[in-house]
Amino acid sequence: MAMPHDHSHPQTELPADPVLRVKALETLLVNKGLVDPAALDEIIETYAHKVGPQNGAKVVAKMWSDPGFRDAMLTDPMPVLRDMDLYGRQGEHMVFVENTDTVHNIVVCTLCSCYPWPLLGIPPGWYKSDAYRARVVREPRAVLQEFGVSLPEDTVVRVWDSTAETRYLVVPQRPAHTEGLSEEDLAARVTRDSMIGTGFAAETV
Amino acid sequence: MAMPHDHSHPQTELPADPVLRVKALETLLVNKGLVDPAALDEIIETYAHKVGPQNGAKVVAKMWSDPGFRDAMLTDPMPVLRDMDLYGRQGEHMVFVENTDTVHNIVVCTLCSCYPWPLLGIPPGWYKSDAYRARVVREPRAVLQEFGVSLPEDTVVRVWDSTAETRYLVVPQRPAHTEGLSEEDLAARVTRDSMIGTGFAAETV
Amino acid sequence: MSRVHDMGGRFGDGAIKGEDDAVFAEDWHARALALTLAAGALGQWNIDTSRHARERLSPKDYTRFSYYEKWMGGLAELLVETGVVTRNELATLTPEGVSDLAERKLLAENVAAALAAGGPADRPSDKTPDFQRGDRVKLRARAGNVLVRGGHTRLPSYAAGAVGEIVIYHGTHVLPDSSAHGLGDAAEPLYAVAIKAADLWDHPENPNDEVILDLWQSYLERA
Amino acid sequence: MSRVHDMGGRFGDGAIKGEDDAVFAEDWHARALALTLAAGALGQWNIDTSRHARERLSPKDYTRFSYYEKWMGGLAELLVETGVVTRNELATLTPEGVSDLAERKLLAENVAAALAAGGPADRPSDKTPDFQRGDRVKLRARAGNVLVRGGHTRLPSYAAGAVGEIVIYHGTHVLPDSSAHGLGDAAEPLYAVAIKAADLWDHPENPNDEVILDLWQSYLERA
Repeated sequence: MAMPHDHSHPQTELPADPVLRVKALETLLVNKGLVDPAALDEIIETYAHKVGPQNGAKVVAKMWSDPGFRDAMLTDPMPVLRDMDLYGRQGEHMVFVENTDTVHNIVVCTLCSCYPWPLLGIPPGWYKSDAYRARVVREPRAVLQEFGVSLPEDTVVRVWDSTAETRYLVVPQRPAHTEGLSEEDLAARVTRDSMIGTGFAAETV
Repeated sequence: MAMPHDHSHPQTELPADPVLRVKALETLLVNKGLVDPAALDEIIETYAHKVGPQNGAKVVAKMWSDPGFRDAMLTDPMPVLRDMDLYGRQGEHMVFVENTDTVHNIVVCTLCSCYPWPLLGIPPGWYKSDAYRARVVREPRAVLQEFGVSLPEDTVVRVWDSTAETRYLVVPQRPAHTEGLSEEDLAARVTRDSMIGTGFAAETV
Repeated sequence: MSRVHDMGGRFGDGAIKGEDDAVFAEDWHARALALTLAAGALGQWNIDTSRHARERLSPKDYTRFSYYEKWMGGLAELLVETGVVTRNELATLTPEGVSDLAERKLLAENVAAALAAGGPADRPSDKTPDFQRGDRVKLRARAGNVLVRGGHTRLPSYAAGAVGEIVIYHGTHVLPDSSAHGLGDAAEPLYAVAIKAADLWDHPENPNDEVILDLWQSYLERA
Repeated sequence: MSRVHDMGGRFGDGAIKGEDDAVFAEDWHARALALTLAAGALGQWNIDTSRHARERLSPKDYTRFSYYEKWMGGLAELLVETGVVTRNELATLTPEGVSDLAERKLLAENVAAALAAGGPADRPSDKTPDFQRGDRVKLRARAGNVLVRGGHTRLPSYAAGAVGEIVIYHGTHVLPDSSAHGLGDAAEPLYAVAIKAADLWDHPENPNDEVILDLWQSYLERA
């Protein structure tokens, strides 16, 4: 009864503690001349501090403020995003989906963890959790309740499962009483969760 | 973000070590007057030493030897099994499926671990394993190879997935050169695995 | 898949461990089995309820637990849900008195009779068989419980939506989808249905090989 | 389900842990992400290969691992399979010399440009779109790879066999089922397909709610 079906997995060779496992792999790859530790620092710096939901918020605020820009983002966003330096890895094919009085959009990747990195950065832990991936396609309203979001029964919930390289970003509804605000002030209302669809834009700052 | 979806599980209250977990549950139930430790000993004694594949082997050997008995077992086995004191829990609805030159049968329970207890006892570990449950319906021939069993391409493999309370027992082919043997000697050729379908009856004892 | 126990056809599980050939590899395995049977004899749940209790373990627990750990997890679940044991008793392992069910305790001298008595699943039913041997049937498209959200069912996902042929009529049997949830036996015709490997898998080992499942009439429609 | 990563619609997972809101809850999470991107920059695999490497973790590992443990598991798999690192090097953590790929090492000064360059998945194709917005389509009955047994696919099981409506045509994109296995880009038309909750689930919260998936033309037939 030998004959393994799948081969045994290389990762089983590595230390059990994940901290040591990462360190071991890094050290090996650095010693083989394949990885520059400074490049790792630079990647981390990029996603820890430079690229994050503030990028998406800027786009959403501009869509709220500028009808021509909004039309462009809804019809052919990639040239504009390139111009704004918001193109890049995991954001090569953006689609903006607008919430309205009758439609609420929410984004997931049930098969892994696809997410629009150039606009939202790296996804939070819960977005990558089994519970979110398993449940939100089947019971989005129950999931939204856990995020404190209640929707009217006659609002249609659209759950976008990111199964290809297309990345979806939710354009939340503009909060009331924000007519006079600058794009910068509006952007402060656009939370990360509102662009995933698990929240609304903030009524107050 | 409270509102648990499924309630948290009572079993999480119990000790992490399974040995202690079983002991803790037993002690609690005994102290509540719900379980008799001597009854547990009796159940274990029954399945450790009294009820096992020797029961099924006796039936198979008789089917090989007695055409009338074979017909009864293939058409309406339960009255006969009751007469033989081979009726009981997890064997209330037996179906005997015969291997032939053109058909090889094999039994699994993909959803849990259903198995004909009165005739085969408690299933071995591998029968209850994820690997057996997941694979044998999709690639029975690869699984059989792991058990050292090769079948001709033109033999049809029938995998019986025990999804109801019906329990299947494979009647292996009678080995060659066993014409003169007594039922008792024949029974010694009938291995447990041959009645699950992951083996043949023994050519020699 | 409805839940993670529904693993037929799954890829990635590796070789079957032939060395795991024992009935009871550890003493506590036997004890866990016996304890489950003795607790079941109190009559507070049926086999469908108890299967569902094990299936409701979280996917993480179901996947990491050894076989009899699942049984213990399911048993703890059932004991608390049926009120046989309170959650506090389970947490403290201190009984709050003798149970009202104590008179139903399975005694050693009754074990042999209890195991021999069995628990047949066939029941009279006013549902008559719609199909007969040789009929082509299509299985329900989704492996889910239509009575109870997230409920128990015995239709494996790998076969959902497939077309097969009735090979045995078993009579009328308790419907687990109902019985597991206290909704009654709801007995109905049960059939063995043979499905060609070519109709189940993208890459069958041999297209003429078959999987045969026992399926209730309400899982089936004429193909 | 083809593999255990394909968990959409699964029951039993419990509440979503709102407290797990961090991008990098631990320093090593960030390091694991960066190491995976830097190793990917060596050009020895593509995004489909790397997704499949994570999916091929055993069900037990996939289920028990935290997110970035899966990434590390997948990375170790890829490094050995592509020969970038030998199994012995991995086991001993001792390099057998500098790699021939060292000249492709991603340098710190090139990180920004590499991330900004992205890796678009649209490709020219001689396959023309068979469907247009508003067309009703039926999804492939099984969520499996028809090219490679046990191979990668992006059709989730929960949607297999369902009927939906084309809502967006995305152009022609790399087919992951081919690309993950070194069989070429095999680009073909890609669509967003909306499926009513009532057509996916036995007990939808609201029958008019929808799930929208991106699906390749070969996953679809006219309904």
